[in-house]
Amino acid sequence: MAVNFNNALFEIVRNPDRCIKCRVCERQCANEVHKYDPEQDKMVANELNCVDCQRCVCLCPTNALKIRPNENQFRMNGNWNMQLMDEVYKQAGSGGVLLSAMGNPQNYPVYWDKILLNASQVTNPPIDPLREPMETKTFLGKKSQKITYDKDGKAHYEKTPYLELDLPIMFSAMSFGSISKNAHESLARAATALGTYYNTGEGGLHRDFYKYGKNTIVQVASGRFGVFKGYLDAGAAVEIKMGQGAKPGIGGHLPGMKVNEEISRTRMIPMGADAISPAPHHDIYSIEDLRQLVNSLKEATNGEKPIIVKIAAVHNVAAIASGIARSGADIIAIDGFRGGTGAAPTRIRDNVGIPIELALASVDSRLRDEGIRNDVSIVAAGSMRSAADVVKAIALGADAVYIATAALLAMGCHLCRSCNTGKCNWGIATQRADLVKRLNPNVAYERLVNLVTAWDHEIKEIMGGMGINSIESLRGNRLMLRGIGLTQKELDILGIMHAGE
Amino acid sequence: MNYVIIGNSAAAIGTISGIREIDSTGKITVISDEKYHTYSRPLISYWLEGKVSDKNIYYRPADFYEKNGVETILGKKAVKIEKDKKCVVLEDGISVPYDKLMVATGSKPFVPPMNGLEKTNYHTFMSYDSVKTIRSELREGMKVLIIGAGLIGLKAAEALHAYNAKITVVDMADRILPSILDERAAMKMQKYIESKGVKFILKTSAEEFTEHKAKLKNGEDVDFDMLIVAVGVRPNTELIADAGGKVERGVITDMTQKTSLDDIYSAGDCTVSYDASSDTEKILALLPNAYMQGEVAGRNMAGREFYYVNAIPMNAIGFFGKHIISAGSYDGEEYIAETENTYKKLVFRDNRLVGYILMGDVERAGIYTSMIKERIDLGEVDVEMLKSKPQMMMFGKARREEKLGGIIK
Amino acid sequence: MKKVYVNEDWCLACHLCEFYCAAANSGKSLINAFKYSDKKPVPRIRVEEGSEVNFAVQCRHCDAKPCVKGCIAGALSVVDGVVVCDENKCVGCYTCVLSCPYGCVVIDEEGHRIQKCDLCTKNHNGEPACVQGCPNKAIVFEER
Amino acid sequence: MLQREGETRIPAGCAISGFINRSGRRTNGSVIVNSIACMHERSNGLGGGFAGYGIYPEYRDQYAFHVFYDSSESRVKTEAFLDRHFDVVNLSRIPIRKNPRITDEPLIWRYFVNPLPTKLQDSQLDERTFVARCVININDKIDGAYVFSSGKNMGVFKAVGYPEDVGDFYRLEEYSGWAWTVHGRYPTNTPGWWGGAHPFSLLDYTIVHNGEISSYDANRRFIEMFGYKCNLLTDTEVITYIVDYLHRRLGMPLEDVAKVIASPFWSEIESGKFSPEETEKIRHFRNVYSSLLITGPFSIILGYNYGLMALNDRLKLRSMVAAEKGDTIYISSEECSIRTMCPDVDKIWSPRGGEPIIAELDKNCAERVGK
Repeated sequence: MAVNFNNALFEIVRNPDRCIKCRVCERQCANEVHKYDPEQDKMVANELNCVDCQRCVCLCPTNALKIRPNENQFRMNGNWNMQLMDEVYKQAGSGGVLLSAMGNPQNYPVYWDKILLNASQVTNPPIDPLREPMETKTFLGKKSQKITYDKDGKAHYEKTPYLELDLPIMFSAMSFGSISKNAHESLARAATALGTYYNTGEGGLHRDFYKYGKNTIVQVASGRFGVFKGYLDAGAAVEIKMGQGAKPGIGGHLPGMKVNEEISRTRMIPMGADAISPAPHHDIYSIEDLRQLVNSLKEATNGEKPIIVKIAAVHNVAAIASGIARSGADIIAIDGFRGGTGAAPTRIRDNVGIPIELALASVDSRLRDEGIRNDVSIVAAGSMRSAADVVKAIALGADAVYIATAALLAMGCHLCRSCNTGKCNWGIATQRADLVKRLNPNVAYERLVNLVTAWDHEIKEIMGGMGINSIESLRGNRLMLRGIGLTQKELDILGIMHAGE
Repeated sequence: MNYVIIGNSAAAIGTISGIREIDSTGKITVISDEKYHTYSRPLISYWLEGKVSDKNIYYRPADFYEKNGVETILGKKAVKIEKDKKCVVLEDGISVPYDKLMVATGSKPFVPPMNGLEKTNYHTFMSYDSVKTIRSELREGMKVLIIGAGLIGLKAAEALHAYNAKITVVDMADRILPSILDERAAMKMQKYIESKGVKFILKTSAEEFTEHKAKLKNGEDVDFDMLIVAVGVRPNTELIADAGGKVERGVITDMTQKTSLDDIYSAGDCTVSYDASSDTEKILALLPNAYMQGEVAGRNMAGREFYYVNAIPMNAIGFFGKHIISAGSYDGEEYIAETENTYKKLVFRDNRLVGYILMGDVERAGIYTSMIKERIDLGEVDVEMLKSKPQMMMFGKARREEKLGGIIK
Repeated sequence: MKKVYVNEDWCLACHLCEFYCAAANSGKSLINAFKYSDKKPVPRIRVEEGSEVNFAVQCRHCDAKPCVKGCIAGALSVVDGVVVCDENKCVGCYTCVLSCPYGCVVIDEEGHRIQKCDLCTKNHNGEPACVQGCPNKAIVFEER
Repeated sequence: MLQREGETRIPAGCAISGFINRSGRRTNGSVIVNSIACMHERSNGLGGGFAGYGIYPEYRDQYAFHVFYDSSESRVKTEAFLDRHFDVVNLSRIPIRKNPRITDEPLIWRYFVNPLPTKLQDSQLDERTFVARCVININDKIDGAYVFSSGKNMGVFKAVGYPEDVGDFYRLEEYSGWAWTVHGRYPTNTPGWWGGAHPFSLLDYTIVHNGEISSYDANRRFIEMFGYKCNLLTDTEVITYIVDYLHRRLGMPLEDVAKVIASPFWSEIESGKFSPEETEKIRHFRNVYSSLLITGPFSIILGYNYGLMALNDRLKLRSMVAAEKGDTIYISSEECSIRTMCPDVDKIWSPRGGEPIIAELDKNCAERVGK
């Protein structure tokens, strides 16, 4: 096009004193940014294509590259910032809905960063995790309190299906399709090694991964892709996906060009056909319908597997959660508005939903108020960025958390938020064979295991400081939390006191 | 066990290595009429050229014999094998007993009868001593006449070129390097060498020599200050023949390198080999061949049965910085690719690669060599890739895994 | 014996191994080797690129060792199972190039001699540079 | 301004002591007073209290309510409530002896009551639950009134002051019981409120506790789902409710209660030291009662209508010693305290973390009620 309205977002700075023209940047850029120009005998760049995925920067053996924001400025405007203007140019050119990926990047408050943790001093000893057992094993599922003893003193109790996690962190749903087979394999193997679970997402379960079934949560979403008896039987739990934090109220769309042979077989759809997940489940238009689906899935799995219902954190999340807790579901997963996605309409991603911290706190309080917190476990999702976030989530009331963005980061993702282009240079959010190959599961699975193990160590360290040696005693223990810089309303919703109180 | 080896070049060293793989204690005695620590015969031209120092001409480190427990009798010629007494008689009458004997006597320069040759101070180009003599007589800018445009003659020419010699090479054949090159490649190489200042006079021979002049059959006269005769070599088969062993063009051995005589083995340039690429028996006077024959013989002498197979003619050589690698037989369907500076010829027969010539660009030629030696069927490889350049990619995944050591999982 | 192996499933043909190898064996940093050397650094490993698979190849330190056996100059020898080249002795005849079935003897055109992988035993790099430098663990150094 | 129990959470260090005679032989309160006096340094004068079992044989079938009143107005309101729900068999002020170190005493009354049958029936609750609800109701709803003892044939006596002074104040030498427990308190930020002193009790459950539990809010928020109100925000209160929930309401034997609140570590559970059936049960406990696990340091003596249970946290972060002499079991924070009660014990030991000591009246003992 003769006129390029859009600004190149990034500027590539190449240090000529360091560049040895090895051309690794050129070979590794699926966006074809870098090129060796024989006439100039140097590397040149087409910055318009750059998404700042940092692949070239990371692989450059001489650290010759830097990617920084383009310094070119539109005329300063407090109302119309450059991004908004850029988006207008894009839409004026395309006439389409803006698409983006990964979690909401806007500058909304992050409550995790406004919550501080407690530690023991004098009156009660901190516990040293290097010397004493420190337990993070977690069970998810309905916790039936009933118990009776017969005249011989033998206990009789109701066994309900549960998930047993060696640590309170699971890998959140990411479908095979949105991410590559190698990424899936890495997650599956890491979950197995860690004694936790990964989640198929709505893309079905590749036949090579049935062997990881006991560490797999199989998802049933509105598109029902890849769902059949064998799939339900393969997993340790079934998750009904009602919504996703990144795009509440919106379905999914895997473009046909990504539906290759493997995906077609796994999703049970024709090759090259668009895979469209409708916004609602067409058999769920109310809470009673959900109950029926929960019951159907329980029947289909002989009542042996816990049923998870995953919802996006929306305004009346507490009431919705209460309804779900009464639907027979065993676990509720709540996905906050900062959760990631392979593709979402930008306007939805950036404006719909609420933060997980508030949603989690209000759901936990509501279920306790109603005395039904034991009927379900709560899994919090939607941007758990560190062990501290996990500790805070559990202290607010979560039984466990889902991580996904952090897992992708562990595998190499640099949050360029361009998953929707299918040209992920890190081999994660792509189906292009030459790119998928870049993610060696032997490496990625180990990095995932390292990450979660490290977090587990940190969780134990923090718990030890609080004088807590078992994760159960942290769960819902909001006294361990204090707010900083929060209004009384926010503190009330979070159910915590202000620092200093 | 008492091993005796006659000869002190590649085949002898290979024999020592083969024996020592299996028998670390048996006595080994090396007998050679040359007085030197084992040296590399092909290096003499490099030594003369000044590319190889006095120190580096040796084929193995100075402590080689000591480390391998080898006794040496150097500078004495073995003149006779008394096979019934199982001993070798030296020129001074001393006899050396053996349990197992290796005859690795190599070859000697062939000097055909030529009129007046005896009146000239001619040289051959075969031993350290011969190039030392040449070196001592050399003067800058001398006129040198070399009879023979084969490998030895041209290596000599290259070495002497370093002394600004005005070199003329004469050969009866119609092209240079006939043993390794086809006509086209030979022509290319000839032009290249000529561009360096060497003059070739082909398809003729010397009719008569006078002290500093050769009169050629084509009528030309060539003046020279130094004459080198390099028309070919003949295997040293006398010891075996005299002892009653079977000798044809060279010593005949079985696949274990044993001669027709009990406990007597032979290896190297004095023997006849089986050329797997052309399915014929011939003398393969090549250093790798000599070493490997010696190694096989050594193992057999020490008691472990081992066969020498898959020998093929092959050669790697360079003149004035231009390299040639060739191997196998040139009898078959040809594929030729040529640029100004390079030449490639691949020869196919029976759906296999049986021979090749690479000139100029010789990278990774060994992959072709292995195709010939391993008799790999063309059905197993991507022939277009094979033709474009030697590469492992041309093999199927399974063969590649086998060759490269498997797949990591 | 520990050797370098390549898994073609994971080789990206990024060619970094070649650069790391060449620099390690030039005894210089990458930048100095490629920007401030009189002589072009020569990698002893080479990547073969295909339409679907890629892999790097370097000396297998194989049992047959035809290169050592064929060396006319006695420049190639075996030290603790590793085939090493004494570059002072090599005369550049390329008989080893002729012999190596893997095509792993590298021609150093400027030096008129050969170079070959010695598993970084001579450059004090520790684990071979290609292995250290591979971004996708396609190249490993292990006992088989 | 300093806040009292219930307005803020107050951690406290302490001393505890107790004993039980399994044959039901009764001992007067002076023995237990002496046992705590020797651990004077473990208290700071901001609270002390006792629980005696078997002290009201003449009213063994009535619930004995001990109540603090801030004012006569609150007494009037409370008595009106009691009259509506109970048949009050006897009421009186609890006899005290003035002690210069015990000051600001509230009105302290005692009632022996039976639930009104009609009210009980209307409530559709079992009798003990009915009584417990009423107690919780008074404490929660009536300003200035606080029922601090509500079991049968037992009583709690507590005040702000050193425990030995509290014993003197309540004239404990005049009471005889087959079991006694005592608590000396070392709170860290309170002026001391009489109701905030320990033991904490509900019905016949009393708990004296030394420690500061780190699981407090997890326990509190869970137990409050079952109708409890943790008004005092103290460890002892929540532990009492947990015991009440598990032991009385779920019917769990105390051995199992101990396995819930001081459960074995996973490393022990997985070590194979328990039978498969027991392993399965503990795993189940750790799953469904996980929020009742108590972490952080504690040593408690639980009193109930036919025994005592002593329990340490599973890491044993607080000292606790036990001893035996004949049919009497002694438990205390310190050995010296046991020696004041019985200088020549047969056996003395330090119980391991998480391993309960349960000492109950003999099955055929006349004093034993209930099970």
